[in-house]
Amino acid sequence: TSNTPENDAQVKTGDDTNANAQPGTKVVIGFSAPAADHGWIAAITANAKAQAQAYSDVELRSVEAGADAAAQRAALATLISQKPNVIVMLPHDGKELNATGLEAMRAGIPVVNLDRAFPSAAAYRLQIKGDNYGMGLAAGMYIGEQLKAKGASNPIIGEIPGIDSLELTQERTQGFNAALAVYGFKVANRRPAEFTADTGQAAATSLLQALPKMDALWNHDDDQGIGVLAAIKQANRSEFFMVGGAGSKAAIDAIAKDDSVLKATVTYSPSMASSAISLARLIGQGKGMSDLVELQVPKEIMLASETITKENAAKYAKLGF
Amino acid sequence: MITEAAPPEVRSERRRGIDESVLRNLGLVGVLIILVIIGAATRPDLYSDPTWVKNNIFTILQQASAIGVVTVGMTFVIIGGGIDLSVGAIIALAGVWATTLATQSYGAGGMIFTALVVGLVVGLINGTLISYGRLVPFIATLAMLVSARGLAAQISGKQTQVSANDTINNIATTRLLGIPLLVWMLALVVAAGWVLLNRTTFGRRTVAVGGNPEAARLAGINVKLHTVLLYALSGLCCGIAAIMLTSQATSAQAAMANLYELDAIAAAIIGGTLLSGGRGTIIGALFGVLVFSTITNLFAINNLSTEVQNMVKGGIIVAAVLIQQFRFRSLTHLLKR
Amino acid sequence: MITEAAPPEVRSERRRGIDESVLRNLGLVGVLIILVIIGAATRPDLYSDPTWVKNNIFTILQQASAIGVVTVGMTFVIIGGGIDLSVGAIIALAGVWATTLATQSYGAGGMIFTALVVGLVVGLINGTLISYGRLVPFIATLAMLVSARGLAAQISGKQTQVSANDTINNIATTRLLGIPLLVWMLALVVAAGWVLLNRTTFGRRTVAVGGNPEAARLAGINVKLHTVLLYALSGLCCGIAAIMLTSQATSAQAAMANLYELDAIAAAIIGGTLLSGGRGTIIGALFGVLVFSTITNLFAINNLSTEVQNMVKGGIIVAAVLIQQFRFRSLTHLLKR
Amino acid sequence: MTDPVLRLTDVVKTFPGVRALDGVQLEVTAGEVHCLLGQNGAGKSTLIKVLAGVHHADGGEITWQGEPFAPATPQAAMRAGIATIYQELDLVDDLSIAENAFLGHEESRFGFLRRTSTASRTREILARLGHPEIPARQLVRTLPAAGKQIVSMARALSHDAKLIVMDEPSAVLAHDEVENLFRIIRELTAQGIAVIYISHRLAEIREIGDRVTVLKDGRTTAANLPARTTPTRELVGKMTGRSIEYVFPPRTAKDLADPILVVEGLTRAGEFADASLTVAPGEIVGIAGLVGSGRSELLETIFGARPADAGTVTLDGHRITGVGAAVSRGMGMAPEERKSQALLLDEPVYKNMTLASFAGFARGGFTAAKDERAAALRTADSLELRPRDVDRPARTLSGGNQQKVVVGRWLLGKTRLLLLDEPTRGVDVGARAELYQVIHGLAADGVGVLLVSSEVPEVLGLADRVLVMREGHLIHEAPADELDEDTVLDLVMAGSLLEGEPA
Ligand SMILES: Nc1ncnc2c1ncn2[C@@H]1O[C@H](COP(=O)(O)OP(=O)(O)OP(=O)(O)O)[C@@H](O)[C@H]1O
Ligand SMILES: Nc1ncnc2c1ncn2[C@@H]1O[C@H](COP(=O)(O)OP(=O)(O)OP(=O)(O)O)[C@@H](O)[C@H]1O
Ligand SMILES: [Mg+2]
Ligand SMILES: [Mg+2]
Repeated sequence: TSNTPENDAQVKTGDDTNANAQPGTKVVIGFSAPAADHGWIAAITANAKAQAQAYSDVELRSVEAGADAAAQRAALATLISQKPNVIVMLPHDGKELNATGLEAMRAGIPVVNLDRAFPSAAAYRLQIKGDNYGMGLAAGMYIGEQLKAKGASNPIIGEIPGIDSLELTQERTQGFNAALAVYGFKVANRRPAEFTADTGQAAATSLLQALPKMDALWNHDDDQGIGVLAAIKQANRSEFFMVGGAGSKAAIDAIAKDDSVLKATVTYSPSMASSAISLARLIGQGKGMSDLVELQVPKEIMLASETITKENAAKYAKLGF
Repeated sequence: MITEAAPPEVRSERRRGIDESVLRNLGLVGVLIILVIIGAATRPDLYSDPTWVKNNIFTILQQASAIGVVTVGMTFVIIGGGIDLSVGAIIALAGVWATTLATQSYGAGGMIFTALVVGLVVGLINGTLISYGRLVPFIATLAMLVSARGLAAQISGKQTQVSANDTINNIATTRLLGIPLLVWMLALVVAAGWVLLNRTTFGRRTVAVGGNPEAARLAGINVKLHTVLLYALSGLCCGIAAIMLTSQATSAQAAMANLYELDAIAAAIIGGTLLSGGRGTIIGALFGVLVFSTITNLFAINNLSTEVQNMVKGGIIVAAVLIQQFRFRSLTHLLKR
Repeated sequence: MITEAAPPEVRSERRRGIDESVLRNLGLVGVLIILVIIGAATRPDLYSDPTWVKNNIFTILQQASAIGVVTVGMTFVIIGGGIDLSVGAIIALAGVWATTLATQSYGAGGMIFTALVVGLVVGLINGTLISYGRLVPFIATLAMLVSARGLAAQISGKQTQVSANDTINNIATTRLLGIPLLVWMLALVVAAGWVLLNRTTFGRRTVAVGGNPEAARLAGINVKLHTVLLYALSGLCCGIAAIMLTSQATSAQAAMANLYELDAIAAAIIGGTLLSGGRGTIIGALFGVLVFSTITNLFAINNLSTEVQNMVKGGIIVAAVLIQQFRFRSLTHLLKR
Repeated sequence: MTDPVLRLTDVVKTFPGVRALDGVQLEVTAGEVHCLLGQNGAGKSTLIKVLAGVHHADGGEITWQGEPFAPATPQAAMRAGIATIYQELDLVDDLSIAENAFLGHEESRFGFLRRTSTASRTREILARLGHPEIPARQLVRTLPAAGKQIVSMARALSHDAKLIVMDEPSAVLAHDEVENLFRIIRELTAQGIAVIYISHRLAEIREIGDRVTVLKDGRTTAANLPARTTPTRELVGKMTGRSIEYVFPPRTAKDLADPILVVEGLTRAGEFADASLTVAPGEIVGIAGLVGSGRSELLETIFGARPADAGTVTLDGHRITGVGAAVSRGMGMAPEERKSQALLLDEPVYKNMTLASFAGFARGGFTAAKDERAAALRTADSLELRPRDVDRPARTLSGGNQQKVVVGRWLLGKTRLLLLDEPTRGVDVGARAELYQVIHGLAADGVGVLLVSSEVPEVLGLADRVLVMREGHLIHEAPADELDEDTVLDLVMAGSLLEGEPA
């Protein structure tokens, strides 16, 4: 998430004991993720490419999908016509690309859906999801616990989500609200940003102005969090603590150093792209996951959202993106 | 005193007058051909397969269909001296409204009716604000953009609404005489737009209202009412586009058709419509849309990364306009000699 | 033959001429006051604290600072008969370029210099394409928008680039005589813009070039060169804004300043600038920007949800323009009697 | 005489700060040509706009065919049978001639145009106007100003009108075209249609007019004078409140120095060819010719506003290749079309006047508005600008006063060679005399003047030397006192572009 030159992707390197790591039949994997000038999406694409590199039997054909669902549909149409063995896609919007998933499956190409679910189960072979609701839940739980420990009775909690019209944002907010409700707390003010640092700064500035005193703040995204933290510094505020989201390297470093209001972040890791490529390879070769009894890869996998704090930051340092 | 034949200059004047718009369009056809040649040169494997080529043409046309319909409406508004920044938002509102569970319960007819009426009504509001509220079109439709997207988000609860109606969803997959239904719809709207602009009093008055509003008023045209109708027409086109897009995505959401306003305005202008009003062609606007969707297609088959795509796209747009101008100027030069 | 004293009408005419733009601005001040009153009425708890109110004013001004600087440049371009859709993209490119590790190694001076030069050069390219390439401004700057954002993404590797330079980052926190540095910068740019437009030959040429380019040309003004300078000016303002934004966000990225073009154009037009060129005021544009950032502030302190915010915002914009027109018309009416 | 079809009593119309009409009386009878005479800004155009439903009178009474009449919209006036040819061309450039003629009352079936019948009806009207050669389906954009004026007339004739109002229809027409216009007017009046005719050319009024009403400062100062017999002195007196002793200042003998402007073999394909001429300091050179003979194009090319295909222009020995060079070397041009080529309509008069010279007033890039305003006021005085207010927007000036602003622009600053294209178009008699004085004054100060005018007497009266242009060629050159009007007309008339070559 920063302009540090070494940008090591999250890759699972094969260990020799795993039979699945041995080269098998060649698999052509088609890959498509939306274009976004966002660290998380950039990391998704980078991870997928790096993981494919790690296998000698995988050829990755990645098609960039422009700015919206329509563009991605067009890109996938050309991809399907090239008949890859498996398609891995992070759809712009699961519902809007459901028809494309169905089309590929009907053409006999197994589809691995990354992150944004298709409503129709026939539209995918495997679904790997981050847990948006769980992410909100984790953030809410952390904040609830901390505030309860401080004995706050009627705390003022702020929230800075990302693009508000996205469903994933809605899910995160729902999870957050559900967790706070457990403690009898609720959000006092919510100012959406757009997943970028400059909008994060603007949203946070507004929020801080609207809440002259605050106890806790959840910012959904560490990338926009750069701006949020800047705004907090500019407003000279420190009476509250903040929880981030996604788990960027910069955020994890800041938590470890413990020199700002940022005390924790809840993960939503782009490492799912690496896993998706590994599993797509197995699907293409007709293999299962070797630790499981089943002969085939399961249909759905949901990553757990983990909470990174000062205590465990060192462990996660390598997973930051 | 008077001879029957027009003096030679006068006739050449006239030939040139007709050639102006035809040449412009020819220029755009040239740009399209160049784009296709680049496609064939970079991906000979794909272009050597005739079935693929045929399908690719349909893909390009289908991609162009919704934005093409919007551009027809936009072209009218711009020729009439206005601008409509709310087209994307109208599509979103119409699409979302048409796919609420309540609307879907009325079936395909109810959904289509809803989309069209929502588009029309929003267009009428735009037009009324501009004509009778005397708001600048830019501001009025910008305000509408913001409001309509907000209302769409409210109605949809910020969720993507899935269309469960097969009739609607099948619009995007049906073919008629081997040609996709969406392409037929585009063709129909373009043809209707052409006739409306060039062969009806409404169209001619549109040119007058945009070209010289004072003259239009002095000639007894109700400029305000006409302006309202222009925005209503644009809204109606958005309603049609909303159905087309909803069918393609089998769903609608508040953020759909994002920035369509920019694409539609750009296509109209590349097609030779004056942003200041009073001049424009429907066929040119169609070519403008096709240039954009062919560029997108070219990028897709060559799998350019988004950032390279964007860097190149700006260059292609500039080149396209320059080619068009070059052809235009040098040819009229030849004709003049 | 000629009487020495001007007839009485003459003087009243002149008074009215001045009142027109002043009244428009007064209208916007009225709108601002109404917005503040609504704020105070809905959140008396906050507004009863003078320190908070002072801070709030600074917050509003700081939020307005970067877009305000961009709007000054945009106002010049529009008055000069053009439009610049690439401002947001120029900010992104300048910001990203200024925060690469290589640039940061030259320190704050190097970063500022880079941002300004990038802005200026992109502006010069815009202007050259438009003046000498004869591209329509809308298309040329739209192409630049796409290309510059693409290049910014390429340079940044689509990553958010953090500024490690404290001098830059401190711009957003420094205060001078109790007033934030960003506000001083905005004030300076607005003042310079006002002088440039109203008191210099450059400003006079701008009005002439936008009002009637043919007349300007026949009066010996180098219209093409002047047009280039206008876009360069806008680019330079974007470079300044890039520094301001980078300092505020302590980082830059390819998607920053998204849709600033729409905001800047809207602010200029609300402030009384004619989209067709030839007329406009810098002070009005500033008020336009302030109206928008005050609306955002009002929404924030009342914790409105995004969708309600948007629905209401469109209405407020329409109401603001209507109020302004109403005041304007009724007051001139009173003056007439 | 029969009962008047139109009667205006005490009509008042105010604009913010101006009483444009301040008690106008007018009566027009069927079948007569009623001329309106008045200085620039007297209120003539305002008056006819009230009749046409464009403006609404603030007071007074209008009766039309015996009924009280107050048209709310232009449409209402047209329906009542009043058609208008406006002073400013009111056409839509991107519509065809036929579409312009029938704009607002198109021939249509279910909203679809009947293009063939529209075109043939337009052709009929054009033929009636003496221009069967103008193609009805051609875009108006391609027509020169004179052609557009003919389309405006065609539009008026396309209505079934009982009164046709013509606001300076002859301003952009050449001699032969005016004859044509008069023929039409006679046809109309023979059918009992009344015509209100506005012109600043007294000769025209004498030829076509029946009765004259004179306006001054928005008031009727004389009504229903016989057009043919009222002495000029009386008409001018009622208009201006003073008498004009002479029109053209007496020519003085000059010893001419070497030419300041030398044009050699200048050519633009399709417009003019091989034009060579010189102008000496202090000399006034006039170019006579018909509309469409290419005089404007020649002037604009000399000025550097159009690139030449061949030939050279030198000013004081320096090649002129562009407007910038021309202006900085002291050349100035007052173009033909004031609205599209010269004026910033929303800007105050003084800024329009100093458009070419504000940089000269400026100090270090900062403009000196006070000096500019003062200089503009001086020019306004010498040209009799009415009202004498340099702060009002140019848009609110009457047509003739706008023309004065355009010419006045080049009286400021250090102009050494002045190109004037139809400088007196729409300017009233009094102001015209002032303008002539000013031009002579300039020449006396050593400024060279190259003048284009469609009014032959003006060229002959004002110039020292006359060039005659026909179809893009300079065909004759002679000192002005060796030519008379008939000779020039004969030279010029050998072929008018608008009419085509004689077979
Ligand atoms: N829209 C307007 N707003 C303000 N003043 C106006 C407007 N139109 C005309 N006037 C003023 O009304 C007066 C009469 O103008 P009008 O155009 O009727 O003169 P005119 O007799 O037609 O002159 P000309 O011979 O120059 O055409 C002038 O003083 C003019 O400045
Ligand atoms: N009836 C016509 N139809 C089409 N083009 C014409 C017509 N008459 C003239 N033109 C074009 O206009 C050009 C010259 O017109 P213009 O009227 O500017 O000449 P001019 O001598 O300056 O006349 P004036 O200044 O009196 O109007 C010619 O090159 C010719 O091509
Ligand atoms: Mg007049
Ligand atoms: Mg001419």
